[in-house]
Amino acid sequence: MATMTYLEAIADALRLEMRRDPTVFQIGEDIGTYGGAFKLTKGMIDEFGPTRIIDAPISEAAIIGSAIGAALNGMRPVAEMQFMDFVTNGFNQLVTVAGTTAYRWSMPVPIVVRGPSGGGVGANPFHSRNSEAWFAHATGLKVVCPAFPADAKGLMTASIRDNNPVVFFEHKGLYRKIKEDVPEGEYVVPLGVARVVRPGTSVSVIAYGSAVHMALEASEALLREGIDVEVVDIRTLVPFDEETVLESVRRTHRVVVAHEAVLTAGFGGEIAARIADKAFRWLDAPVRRVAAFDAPTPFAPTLEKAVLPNAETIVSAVRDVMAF
Amino acid sequence: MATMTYLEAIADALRLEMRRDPTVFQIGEDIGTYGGAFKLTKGMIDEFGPTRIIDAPISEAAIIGSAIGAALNGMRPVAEMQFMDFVTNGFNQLVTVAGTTAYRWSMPVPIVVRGPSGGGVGANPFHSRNSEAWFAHATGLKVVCPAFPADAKGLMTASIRDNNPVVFFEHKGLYRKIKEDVPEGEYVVPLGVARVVRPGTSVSVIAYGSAVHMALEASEALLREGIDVEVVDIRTLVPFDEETVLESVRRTHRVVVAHEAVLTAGFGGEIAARIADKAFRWLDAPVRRVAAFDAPTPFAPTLEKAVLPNAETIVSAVRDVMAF
Amino acid sequence: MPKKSTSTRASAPKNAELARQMLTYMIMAREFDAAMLRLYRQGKAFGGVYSQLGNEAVSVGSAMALDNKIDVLFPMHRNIGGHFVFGQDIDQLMVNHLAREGSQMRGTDGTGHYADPQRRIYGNVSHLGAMIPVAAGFVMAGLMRGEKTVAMTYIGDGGAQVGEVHEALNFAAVRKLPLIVIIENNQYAYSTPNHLEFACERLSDRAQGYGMFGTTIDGTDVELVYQTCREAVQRARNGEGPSLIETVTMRMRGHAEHDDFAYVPKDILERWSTKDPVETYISRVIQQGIMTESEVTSLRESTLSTMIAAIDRALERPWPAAEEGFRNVFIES
Amino acid sequence: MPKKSTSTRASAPKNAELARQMLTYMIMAREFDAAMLRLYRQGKAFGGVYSQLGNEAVSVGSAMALDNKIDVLFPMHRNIGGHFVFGQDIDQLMVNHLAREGSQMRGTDGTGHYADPQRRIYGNVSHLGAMIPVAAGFVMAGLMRGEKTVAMTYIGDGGAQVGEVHEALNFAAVRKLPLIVIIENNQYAYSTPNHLEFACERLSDRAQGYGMFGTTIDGTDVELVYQTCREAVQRARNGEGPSLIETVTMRMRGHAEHDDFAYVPKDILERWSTKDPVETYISRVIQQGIMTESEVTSLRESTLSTMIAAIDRALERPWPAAEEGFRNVFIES
Ligand SMILES: Cc1ncc(C[n+]2csc(CCOP(=O)(O)OP(=O)(O)O)c2C)c(N)n1
Ligand SMILES: Cc1ncc(C[n+]2csc(CCOP(=O)(O)OP(=O)(O)O)c2C)c(N)n1
Ligand SMILES: [Mg+2]
Ligand SMILES: [Mg+2]
Repeated sequence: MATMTYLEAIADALRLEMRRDPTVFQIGEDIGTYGGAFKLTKGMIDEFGPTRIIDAPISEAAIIGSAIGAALNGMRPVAEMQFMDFVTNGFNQLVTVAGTTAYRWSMPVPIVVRGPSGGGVGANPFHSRNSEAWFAHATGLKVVCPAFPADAKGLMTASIRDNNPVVFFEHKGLYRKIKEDVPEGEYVVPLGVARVVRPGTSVSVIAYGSAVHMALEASEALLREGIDVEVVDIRTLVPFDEETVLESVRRTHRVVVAHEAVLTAGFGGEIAARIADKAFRWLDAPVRRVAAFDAPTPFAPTLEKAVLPNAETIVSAVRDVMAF
Repeated sequence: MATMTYLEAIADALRLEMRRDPTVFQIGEDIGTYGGAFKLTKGMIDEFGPTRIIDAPISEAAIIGSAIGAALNGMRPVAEMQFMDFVTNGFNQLVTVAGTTAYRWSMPVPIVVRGPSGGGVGANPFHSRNSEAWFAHATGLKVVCPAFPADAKGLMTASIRDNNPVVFFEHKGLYRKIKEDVPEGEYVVPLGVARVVRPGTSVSVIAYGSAVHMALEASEALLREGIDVEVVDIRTLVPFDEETVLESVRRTHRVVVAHEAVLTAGFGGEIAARIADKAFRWLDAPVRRVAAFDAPTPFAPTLEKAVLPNAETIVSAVRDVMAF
Repeated sequence: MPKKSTSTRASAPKNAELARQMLTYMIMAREFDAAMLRLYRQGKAFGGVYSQLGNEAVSVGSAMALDNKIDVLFPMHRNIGGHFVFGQDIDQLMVNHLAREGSQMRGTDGTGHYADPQRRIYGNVSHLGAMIPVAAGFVMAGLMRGEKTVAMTYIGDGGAQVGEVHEALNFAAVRKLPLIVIIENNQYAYSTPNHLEFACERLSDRAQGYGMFGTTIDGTDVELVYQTCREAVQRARNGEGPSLIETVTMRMRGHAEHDDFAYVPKDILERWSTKDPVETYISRVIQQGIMTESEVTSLRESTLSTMIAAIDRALERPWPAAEEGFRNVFIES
Repeated sequence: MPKKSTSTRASAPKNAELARQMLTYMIMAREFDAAMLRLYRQGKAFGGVYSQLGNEAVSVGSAMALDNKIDVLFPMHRNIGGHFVFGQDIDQLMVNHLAREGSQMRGTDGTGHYADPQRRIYGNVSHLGAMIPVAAGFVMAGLMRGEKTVAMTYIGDGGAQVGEVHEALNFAAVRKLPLIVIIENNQYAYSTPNHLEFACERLSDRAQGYGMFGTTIDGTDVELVYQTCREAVQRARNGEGPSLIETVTMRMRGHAEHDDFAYVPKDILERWSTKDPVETYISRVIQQGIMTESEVTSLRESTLSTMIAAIDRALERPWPAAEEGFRNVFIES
């Protein structure tokens, strides 16, 4: 075990997989000499050289598209979006090409498209988006949203080894905020397995990414009120571990679904809908969602704090479903 | 009243608004002399000339982007995607620029991006996508999915007059399939108002676009079993008429949500989640969804029929919730 | 002999064999179209029928310039000739095209969109230009492993305006990738004439803006296409980077068969009909004594009946089983 | 006098006035940077601080070439000079930049992203190149109404590789739009040097591929920038379509202030320091007797204190009210 930040854990996974498998390479803007906008790939060009750490032109479609092509020719590329927001410029490559190739050609497209997403750090509307739901709705793409350093490492390893395209959302607010013990060396967390990060008996909070931390913070406050929250971190949106979620709800009978992305048509709707369908008879209260207000993520801290969810909004949602 | 197909009704709205308002113009690929891939704009270039019916290069980002710019300069452009699938090439313009401008600049961006979407007609994975949920999750974009000729006309008129960007999904399978009486002359159906297209007492089916017709067909079959289905056509996803939906569910106590788009993270999840939250105490059965299997829309008719929803899949979902 | 070619490496007898091959493939492409058109007229076609009438010299000449043991083809919707050059079995082609049981795409897609990795053919998607970055990445991977694979791909005079084409060409130039992009300028993009698609004189003028080799050639002359592409392949193989070749032709039918192309002035079609790439090459080959007129006639006839028979066999097959629709959204590893 | 300009319409006294104005705006841009840098070092800046050190001649010279009564500016992140040329009040600028109460963006965004329609300034978004199609559409709308509005916009040597830039340039050329696109080649895109961004000799070589006017000029010479842009404006106004102008400069600081730009070889910075656009223009203006050294010194000093005072006033304002976050996602009509 070694203590690592979320960012270090991701870098560790990348480095280990590149050492282990010569077909793994990375491509992105400023990831070489500069080491990436967040310094996540710092030093990697020294170890792996410019052939395997490729500083690309500002061309997200070419970055993702060339990764797809390289994957069709035996490689396992990892493509960085400098900010996940810019994936909108390579959107067509991901949803039209990457997400349909297995279905059409029965050929693997083992690419990972990764990068910092999310708000709460005073970036601006164009450096804060949480867009995971788009890709969950695209077919043929796996979608990963880790909340902890160890999971980030293990899920990154699994994503690189997966034979399908994976969109890997790193929350930039978590990069340096949390440290934890992370297994050294090879470490795999399989995609599609949720994790109960805090067992509880009163109510389930189903969350992912930054919202898991809001939920944990909320559960401490709620414990003082005698509410024992179970926090389930789904970790991967696609594939979705429905059973762990339903199992939790069947035990607690009450549920709040939380994510940082905007509410409407977010992945929380999917989770809530599955619960309302498949755990209906166990529900003792409405399924409540906590999410961002339907707006771009604003820049000024007063506004950003107002529109994004946080521990308090989860606390009040939980109180609501407990009071029902 | 005049009998019109869905396609004719949309064309009628476009023509009337262009006559009425000189700031309205259209831009798209092959919409001029050729009259569009589906002949929807046929003859318009003769009436309005090539300045207002602009045959654009194959550049979806330039088409949508220039529409945004023209809107900022006082016009009301209507941009056609030859198939809605190709909006992925102009995705960034819609979600990054169009959908955030009002919020940032307090300036109206009155554009309509319209085009044929949906499957069931033996097109292929790249000519059949239902992508409305992406835009519903983007913030700042209105999303319209008409199911009937009269609604298509009235909603198109409202969309053109709206001061916000509207993404208008026309179901290509409906273009020439259905005819109905459509009000002649100016006709507006306000955005954000759902419609009970078939009142019923046993169960609510909440749907939009092609799924409304599946639901109507299903309700005929179900009536023979003594199940009286209420079909609610939400018509616009954003803004969403929550009250009409909840009101229906409060009366019937049972609900099925249906759309042609793939299930996971589709707009059906949003609808189901709102019902599971706000109509929970009225629900007598799980909220079931009917949607496409999570795959690209396949080409061969056997496969396409298998993965897309239809009247029978709605029938069996309704039976399930009735049997609960 | 090619009009504008600069050099030719092939010796005379080898040239004769090459000419015979090229003509054979062009005739295959032409008769494939004829067979599909017949199917369309019988109301039996499913999906769009995109004729390549007028483009045979481009698809055949360019694919012939590759080494199909190491190079790869990323064809477009008017490049069926290249499939033949790369050894596609006609029955398999028809089954894929018509999406019947046994298709490599299992019915998930049809027409020329499929990949046949064993034959080094990587198909298309509908979104124009989307496969050019992919082709670039394919050969980039080859370079990383020290391989000499060259990729040949295509885009139309309309599709060349797509943003991804720009990103891919620039990317290929920066990384000196062995990629050849042919812009098939057949005067129209669906109904849209050149002057509404672009305003430059020649689409190959864009090459300079990427720092790559560019040229515009007559796309009806198969030997010129072949020679120009050979040189591009040579440069690519030598590490001299990508090439952009504009081939000038005329789309002699509608965008697809549902389109009556009334928007094309008749005199333009008449002018171009004298430059039919198959007919002119037949004349040349006969003139040079490589084949006789009756050899050609019987080749055309037998090719057409082969195509029709293959279509009939494909049509006898059922549609793929419905269950296929639920498989392979993800590759299970 | 501009080195490479072909003609000059302004008479001598008018030229002196023009020079004085241009220098004033350049000094404003320079001192704006100095004030923001000071703020950054005090740890009081919020969001990225993007210096335009080295780009003053481009932003001022190009904006000066427009008629700010009818033309529009679509600036980028290193074009603060243009805001001054277009009459932006310094207090308002600071309030917008620092996203305080009273900002035109209500706190929803900061830096130079805002639009000020009254001053005919249309801001930016972060996604590079995304506003070029928008600028094209803006002037297309003007043309439809018979107006003569010209739009001036900018993109970096890195951003020029974005697909949307290609689509917009081609679109503008096809429709002969009065659009001027300046490629600010400041040698780096964040940490990425030119040779990893593109492989052409000059980025203006791309103009020919669109069928538009293109040229590459020294971007440190404000009069040359002005003159080149004047001619482009003239052409645009006359219906001769868009222009692509590459201005060659050096980004004299990091991408933003958090970046120590260690990746830039020191000798390159030294070489370029002799070509500082503000310093060289000051010398020229003094040499020509248009201003005296002490006039310039006091102009710089007073400008800096004006900037600092405006920043201080902006910082005294509270952040915008939280409620603003919930407003205007849609325009209520
Ligand atoms: C990105 C995109 N936009 C629109 C279309 C619809 N479309 C299909 S083919 C076509 C015309 C293509 O013209 P061109 O590129 O010249 O090729 P050609 O068919 O003439 O060979 C269009 C507009 C598409 N397939 N992809
Ligand atoms: C589409 C897109 N991709 C990536 C980024 C991240 N990014 C912001 S500025 C920048 C470098 C820009 O370089 P250049 O275009 O040369 O402009 P400069 O900053 O040098 O003036 C990058 C990569 C972005 N803003 N937009
Ligand atoms: Mg064409
Ligand atoms: Mg730069």
